[in-house]
Amino acid sequence: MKIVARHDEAPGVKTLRLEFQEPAEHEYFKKTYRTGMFGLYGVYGEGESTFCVASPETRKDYIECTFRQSGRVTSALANADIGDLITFRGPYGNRFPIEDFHGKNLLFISGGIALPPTRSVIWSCLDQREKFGKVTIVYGARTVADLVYKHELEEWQERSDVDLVLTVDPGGESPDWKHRVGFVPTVLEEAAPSPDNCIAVICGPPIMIKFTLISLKKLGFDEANVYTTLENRMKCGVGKCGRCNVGSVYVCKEGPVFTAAEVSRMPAADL
Amino acid sequence: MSEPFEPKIIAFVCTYCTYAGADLAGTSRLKYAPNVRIIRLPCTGRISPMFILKALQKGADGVLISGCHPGDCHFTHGNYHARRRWMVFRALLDFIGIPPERVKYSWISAAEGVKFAEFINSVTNDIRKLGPFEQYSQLIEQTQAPASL
Amino acid sequence: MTKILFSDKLDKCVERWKSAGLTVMGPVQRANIKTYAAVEHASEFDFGLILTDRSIKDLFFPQTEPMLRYTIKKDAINTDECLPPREQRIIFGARACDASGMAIDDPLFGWDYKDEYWFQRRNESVIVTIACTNADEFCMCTSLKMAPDSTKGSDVLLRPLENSKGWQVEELTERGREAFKTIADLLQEGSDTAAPVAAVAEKFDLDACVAWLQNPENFDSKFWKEISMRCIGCASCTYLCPTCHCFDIQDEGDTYSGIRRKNWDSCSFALFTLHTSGHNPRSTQSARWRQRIMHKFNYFPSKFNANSCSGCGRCSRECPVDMGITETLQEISKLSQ
Amino acid sequence: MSIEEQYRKRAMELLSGGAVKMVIGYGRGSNAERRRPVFISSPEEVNRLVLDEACIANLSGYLVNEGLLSDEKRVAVFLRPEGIRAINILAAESQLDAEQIVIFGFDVSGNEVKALKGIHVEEFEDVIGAIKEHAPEMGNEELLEKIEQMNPQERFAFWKEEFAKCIKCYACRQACPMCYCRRCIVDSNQPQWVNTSSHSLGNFEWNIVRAFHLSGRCVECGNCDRACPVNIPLRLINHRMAQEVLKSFDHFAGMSKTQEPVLASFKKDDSETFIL
Repeated sequence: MKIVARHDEAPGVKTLRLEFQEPAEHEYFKKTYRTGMFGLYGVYGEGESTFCVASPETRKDYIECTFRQSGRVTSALANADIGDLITFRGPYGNRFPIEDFHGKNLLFISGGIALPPTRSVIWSCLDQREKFGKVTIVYGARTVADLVYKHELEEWQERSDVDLVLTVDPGGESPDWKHRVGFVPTVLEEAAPSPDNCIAVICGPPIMIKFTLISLKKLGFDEANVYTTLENRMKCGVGKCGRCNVGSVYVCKEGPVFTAAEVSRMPAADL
Repeated sequence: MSEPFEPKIIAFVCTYCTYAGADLAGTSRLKYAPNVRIIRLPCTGRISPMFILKALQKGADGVLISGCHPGDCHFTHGNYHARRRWMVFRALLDFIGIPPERVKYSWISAAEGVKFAEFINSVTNDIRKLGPFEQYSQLIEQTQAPASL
Repeated sequence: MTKILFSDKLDKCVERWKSAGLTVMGPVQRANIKTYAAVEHASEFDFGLILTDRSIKDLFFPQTEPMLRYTIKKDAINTDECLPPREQRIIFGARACDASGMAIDDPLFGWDYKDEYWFQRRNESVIVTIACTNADEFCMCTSLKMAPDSTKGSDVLLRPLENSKGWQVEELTERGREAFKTIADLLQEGSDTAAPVAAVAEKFDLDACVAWLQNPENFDSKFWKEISMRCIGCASCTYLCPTCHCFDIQDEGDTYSGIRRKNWDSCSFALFTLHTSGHNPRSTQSARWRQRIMHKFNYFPSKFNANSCSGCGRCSRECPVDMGITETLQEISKLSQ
Repeated sequence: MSIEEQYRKRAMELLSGGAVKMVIGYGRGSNAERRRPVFISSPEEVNRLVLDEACIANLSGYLVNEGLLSDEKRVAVFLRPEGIRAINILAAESQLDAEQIVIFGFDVSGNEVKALKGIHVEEFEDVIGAIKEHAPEMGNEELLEKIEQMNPQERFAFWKEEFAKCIKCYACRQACPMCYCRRCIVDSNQPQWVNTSSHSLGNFEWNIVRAFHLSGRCVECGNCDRACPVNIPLRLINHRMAQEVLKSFDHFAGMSKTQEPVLASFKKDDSETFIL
């Protein structure tokens, strides 16, 4: 795939927009991709890395991916230029069943670099805004600089049909920060969205997910209405290599999207 | 007719002495064998044995390592440390079966442009005589083959 | 009367198979290691071995193999898939535990994406198993409800004769029959009795162990820490195991050309599951050992209807610190009483 | 009283008085010949300790397990002289505080187990000094001699065949008390110095790197050799390297806890005959 655009989101975090070179591959992607799925992005000589497709299922002309530069593959991806070719394998995994969300209120909760998967669902819903009820987004990062998709955050901020709650961890605020300060679960409890007819989608580091699930329970959310995505380390993406397993679940095949009810049946210590 | 064998040699040198010596050889218009690719490092103390392995992994027929004479190190004693390390690594390579003629060590100062040129020439000649490092290139080739059992 | 293959005919059989284009493999001792390897003559086989050090997995899923070759030019990436070279093989003298290990892994390599590397080799191999008449204290097939003469995964089963002059032949699959057709005239009908199979003591109560493992309460039991305290985190158990199948994908090469390879990997390494963020779902050695046991006797069976263990006992036999599945399940048996 | 009984008694006293939080020793293994490491933390369990001529593993590696010594409490450990040398090296390389280690020293000659007097690592310097002067036979001298006689091509071929067996299970590394790095060089991929794949080249490189990193640090306990599931004579290389540092720098690894690591120190008059 060809890199057609790249954008710095936060220190060390980049977004690449990729376009298909092979029409057949593009057709396959158009046919199969649904929000929540992931892919393996690769640079030959370095390897492949797994992250979600950050673009929504309503925009399939391209793929966007957002990642933090930290290892061998992500460094190579980060150093790739517009016009360079990289590989994409996928889309793999299951999806957020957004048609089941029709007519319901939506609550998106996300932390740090975990906004990309949530963003895919957010835009998939916002692009067909009329089908859903109230939309609330709670997003937090360690510091103001670590917030990703800053332009889109502004856009959501301005939209009257989206309720955006932004927060940064204590100590991460800048002098001109006008939003909240505090950890995501705490801020969520303060914002206290109603669980009535509401679907929650959360994505974040394991520790955030753990505490946010507790908060959602307190707020009265039913586990069956809470979705999350478990982005484990993966190599093959097709249920063979064995590293994404949590209990008997192969995250790459049966996930990465799970309801909180499904997650609660997994061995907590292995998450 | 196949071309006569020209060895591929990698030289790891310190920037303060040997690299300057190479420079002097150049500015003095001394001619020396073109088989050597020079890699400049801050100090012989920075020349990890990993570099030697990497050079062999990438198909070098010989490796040269050179730095300041004892006592002349820009960092006071980087070359003393390097000397011990080489002593041990050399013994190891020897024991594993990598002929000591393939990895050569020298001290060449910034003033020794002539010594540099002669050193390169003599090592190149020696390795040309030894021929390609076939045993090692077999190892490399085997990694390219499909897994047969 | 049964079909009998006499040992003195084996060299002829090897010849025959070779001239039919088959690579003949079997248990040998070479370079101070007992392993399965290709042979030229029957005399190279060592049927006296209770079990080879390395498992038969090596022949189907080698420790490293190229998946594809890439070359990169300015505006194109070319790739060639590197499937294993085509090679019809007969593996003569496998053990029942090894053969069944391969059958255990078939569904894993076959679900979703069908692993061509595995299935090409599986389809091109005939496994001729020799029932064991000897066992050592680490053998545990019977504890896994298998036996020294189990037929799972084998194409032909041979039973050693009591007079040790040959084997009774039992052809199990079409592929086995096909391979033995080539040597049909070298087989004889005879009434020689087969030697009794090895007596392998049952070491633990598998059902009780599985029930204990399935109980979610036991996941956080302090037992896991105690049993794995001495585990040093190497991969000798997983790499010698006939059923362990985890792998890594690595690129070797440079910006212009190279090879993407599939290498064995192991759940006992800390790096196996380490996330980019530094979070590690299985951050302790006890969690990793628990994963191995759980995977073999709880998770894998829930997906593929078989325990991912064929009872060869190599994990216990070769463990540098004398751990292994046997000890762990024995202890679980005690706990579940 | 046999040495086993003496040591059980001492373990009991230390544990019940709270002088140590744990005793790392040997227990019965899965068959008559095997002994396995055991971790005793209550006085009631001391009878699990076994001490006889089959106790050969070097247990010092467990001391650097993450978190074990971080509470500054003491830990007792059964050690043969090689293990005691390993403690010296770990202390010299700042991996542990020797004050925290209580030693149950012993040595085996033939079928006889004898106690080594002392508790702290400094008390064993004479024992170690004696080994430096009279190294015990390792049983592979003949093979070593044979390899030394070979020409480089033959040696290369010999090791190529041996390393071809390697499956990169890293049992040698994990079993070695000196391989304590949090992230081994083969697991580091930026840059990837040696291939992780277990093909002929990757195996060759890995074994060279391993041997080099243990040069002048190996105490020749044989843990790697025994751990290797494919029987590569790893100890031979380490032994050859130990000979080299002894010959070239008069360095015998693990003499004392203040001994300078051989490759992190130098003498101005070190030999340099090989340097042109």
